[in-house]
Amino acid sequence: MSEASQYASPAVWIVESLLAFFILWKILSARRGRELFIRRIPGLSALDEAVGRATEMGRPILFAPGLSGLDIVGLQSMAILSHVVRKAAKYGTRVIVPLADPVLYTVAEEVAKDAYNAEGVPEQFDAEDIRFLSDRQFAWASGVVGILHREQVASALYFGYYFAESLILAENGQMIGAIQVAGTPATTQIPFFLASCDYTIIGDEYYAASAYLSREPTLLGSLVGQDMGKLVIIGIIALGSIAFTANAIWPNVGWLCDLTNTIAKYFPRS
Amino acid sequence: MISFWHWISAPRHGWQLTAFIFGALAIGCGVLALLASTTPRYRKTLVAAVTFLAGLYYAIEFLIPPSLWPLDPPRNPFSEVQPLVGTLTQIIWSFALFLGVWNLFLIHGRAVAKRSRGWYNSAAFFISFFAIMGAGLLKDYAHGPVAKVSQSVFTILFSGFLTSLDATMFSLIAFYIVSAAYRAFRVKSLEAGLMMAAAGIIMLALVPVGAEITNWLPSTGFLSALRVERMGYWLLTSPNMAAQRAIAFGIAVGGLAMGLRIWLSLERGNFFDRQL
Amino acid sequence: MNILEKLQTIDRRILYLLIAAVIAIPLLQRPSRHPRIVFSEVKNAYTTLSKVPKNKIVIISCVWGPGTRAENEPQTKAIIKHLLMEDTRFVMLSWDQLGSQLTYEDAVEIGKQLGKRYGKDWVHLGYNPGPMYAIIRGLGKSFTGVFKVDRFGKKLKDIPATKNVRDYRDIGAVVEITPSGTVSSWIAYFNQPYNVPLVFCPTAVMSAEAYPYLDSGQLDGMLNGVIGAAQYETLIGMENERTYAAAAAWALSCAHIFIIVLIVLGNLGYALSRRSAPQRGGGRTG
Amino acid sequence: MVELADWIAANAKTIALWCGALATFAIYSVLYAENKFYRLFEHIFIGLSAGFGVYVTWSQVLEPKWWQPMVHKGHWQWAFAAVLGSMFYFMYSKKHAWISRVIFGLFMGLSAGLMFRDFYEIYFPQMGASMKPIVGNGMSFWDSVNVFIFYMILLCSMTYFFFSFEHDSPIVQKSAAAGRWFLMIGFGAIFGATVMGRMTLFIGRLNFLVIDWWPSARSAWQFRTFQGIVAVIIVALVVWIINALRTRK
Repeated sequence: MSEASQYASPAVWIVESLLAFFILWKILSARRGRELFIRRIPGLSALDEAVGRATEMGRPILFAPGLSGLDIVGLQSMAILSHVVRKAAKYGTRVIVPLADPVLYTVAEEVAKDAYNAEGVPEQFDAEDIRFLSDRQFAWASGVVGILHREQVASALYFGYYFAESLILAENGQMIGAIQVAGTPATTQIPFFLASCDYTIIGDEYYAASAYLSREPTLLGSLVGQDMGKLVIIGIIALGSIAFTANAIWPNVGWLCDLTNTIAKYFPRS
Repeated sequence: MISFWHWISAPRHGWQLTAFIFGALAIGCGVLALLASTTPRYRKTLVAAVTFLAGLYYAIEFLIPPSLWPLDPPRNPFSEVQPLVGTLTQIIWSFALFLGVWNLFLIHGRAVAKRSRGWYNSAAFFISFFAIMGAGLLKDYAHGPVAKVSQSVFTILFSGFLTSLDATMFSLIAFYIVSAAYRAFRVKSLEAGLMMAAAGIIMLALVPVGAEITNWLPSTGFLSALRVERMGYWLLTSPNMAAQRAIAFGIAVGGLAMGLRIWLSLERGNFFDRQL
Repeated sequence: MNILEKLQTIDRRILYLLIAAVIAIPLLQRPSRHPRIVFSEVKNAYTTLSKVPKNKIVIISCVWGPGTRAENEPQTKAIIKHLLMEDTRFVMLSWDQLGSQLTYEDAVEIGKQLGKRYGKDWVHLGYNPGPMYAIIRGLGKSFTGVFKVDRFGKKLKDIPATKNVRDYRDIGAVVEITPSGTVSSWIAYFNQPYNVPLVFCPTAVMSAEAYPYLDSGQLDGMLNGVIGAAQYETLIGMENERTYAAAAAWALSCAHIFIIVLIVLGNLGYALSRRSAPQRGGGRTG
Repeated sequence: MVELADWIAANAKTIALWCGALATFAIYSVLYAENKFYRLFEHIFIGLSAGFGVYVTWSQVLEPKWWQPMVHKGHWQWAFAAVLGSMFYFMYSKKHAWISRVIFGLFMGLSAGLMFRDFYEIYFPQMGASMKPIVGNGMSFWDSVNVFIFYMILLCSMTYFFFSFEHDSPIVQKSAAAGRWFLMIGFGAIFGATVMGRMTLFIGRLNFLVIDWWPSARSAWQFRTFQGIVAVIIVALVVWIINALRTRK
């Protein structure tokens, strides 16, 4: 392949500018106040059921944002925390939030306080329930295990960026019979949550869940723009597949060969 | 203009070199002082401008091929300076490697100073930090018996303690998998059952014993498809490949969206602005 | 509480001792028998590296450190041994501070076994902090523009193995040995733009996500964890040697069977306990 | 003093072996219970890796590629790199933390700018490889079935991750549900691969203990002093376990 393939071809300009246009168009229109639709993912019903069960049994809820710090994943976990706290505040159920990042800890405290105020029960906010345990992976995990067993929580919710400590938490949540719902974009941890939790929100659903709850314009617009981008990709693949199938059936039709060759040139195949 | 450039880029020696270095540092500090004095209103635009221009470099380097540049012979000048950009970013980036050390010194320094609970662990942190750093530097720069002792101390600290501590810490996860396998992995739904079945077949197909288990099946013909390594390998190369590609396309578009949001500083109203 | 329910509350430390015993046996026996089945992506990796022309070098990019040494070191040693046996020159670079020392010692050890000399047959460029995108992008345009000295500070222009390496045209293949998702940097900034073959040696965790790139040809071969290393050893004529990779392959066999049995037993106990006490939870301790 | 230096130098390899075994047992002691021994070695680990990081960064990056060209070869312009590098550290200053955002913004901008090339070089070939002819030139029935399965799984799995329209039409609902099922196979593959990877890490440690360290321990067993040390360690262990069990009750 010649030097040319390390620079953008016309196909790149068309496809990438189309994708970039959709994403920026939707973000900017969302920021100008236009209402964008995001469907309610089934995981949120599982989350509400977990909170409901805790209020029935009158036992606290654990909300663990994993090792995420002050990044996109951590901030969206805070949007889900706010939803959980507001739901739990209606029935006076405690929400315990163990954190592994000192900066996210301050954000979590603010989020919890605002949520209780929004529900009109500021006195329910207990600073003791928002705890910074440790920034060391396994030290944080063993701290959370201590909380699970001491508080005998009814529901354990894991939302954020997780590494291998997901195993320790899921095992101990299972031992105390808690209903467990997890959500993480970290694909390598999703199988372990799937195998041990009652419901798991997987991959991009994590961003959809927090966008649905927080209605944050940049995130909403980005998700809707990305959906349109995926439709473009599916369209390209469908066209290519039809062209190659037709070429395979009628191999010596002139224009079909040219079409498939151009496609193969712009979408290189081994 | 060219001669000024030659004058600037010519290497210096002796006292001239020292003067030029301190001159450069002085100019640098001046720019930093200027930066420090900018009013908060311009700070956000300055950071957004720096981010945009930095992104523009690699965008143009890719998006505009040589044929479109009005240069003879046709070339993309941004690609020509790639090696220099590579080296520059490498050096500036390596200055950031001491950030973590600074943070650790703050935490453990405070623990030792206040004699808080477990302060001796923080003391052990400092001792091992300076022991291995000292042994490393001494074995390179000292001579005679000092170099020899520090070489053996370095070997003991590095291939003795450090590599074993790192490897053992990482291997703890295997134990958590074993206890989770017995006490946490519960098939509570059909989909979890499907995942565990696929995982089981693939786990057996990857290891040599998988081939032994179904070795009694014929190796050709229809029945051969039921051999563990065949089933596992088909799962990996067909359904798993398609599912991973579907996830990859989601990451592709997500990466483009994330890149645009960072490049154009569209992340408003949260942690990006907290320090501005 | 019937047998299986009692079994459920086994102390986890007993499980730890069991797994240690299950794995120690094959390690002690040190079987020389290598896996019989060699996956096609391992064969492709072998043929890719065998076809590298002698006037070109191979870049071995090591991102691993002691943490994943158990998986990545046997891969590194198998690749080094194969290249040295074929008299193909290679350049090693490490993106991990600790891995830089280990990868150098591995190459020295195998070089000694095969009578090969540093500088003539292979070179180690030492630790490279990154960022990977800038360095790999610069590498293609001019190798010596980015890498001027080896790990001892000696100029690459004065070292026989690398003195006439200018840019991507002098690089026959890249081998990426890594515990993290760094191969996309090589695909995007070097191997795909300049059409240079790329062999991928991930830790097993990263292997499942690589199959789409094997299907599209962006990866020319893959060694999946220590099993991939054991299969590669079979291809380079080590199938009767008592190596760590072979012993690990059989130890993994035992470990996988043990874990599958644990999962089945755990679920049996869980099913029985649900039938006898159907209401959820109830705060079982223990 | 010199004999001691020679003795250490001569036996550095064996001493390193024993330190490795001691470190391995110290970290594995956390599997029994969180204890002081483990926490001490965890801090030693953090100290050693940080200290080694500083040593390697200076000796293999800054010294040969920045200090040497600047001081020995006279390229004084490299001094500006130190000024830019110092900007990272403003994040620790209360008043001027925002200056670190400028240098972080530079690096985030650089990596963001690569998104166009990333998308082309990584995902255009993925789209190309997904354009598989379903029937035609010499494709057997099973080949067509395999390609059909590929398309079904790819499209259903992608449908699952659509969020901007309601899954109300039955086709979309069914394919999204099927998509989650097919994704389970993908996650099953990740599950199996992850288990294999993590088990290998423990195999590596056990191999070190059983193959590298144990023979050296067996040969040390003949020395009386060594037997004494082992006896002391065993007694200490027993006392600690009894103490731990009593406090737990």
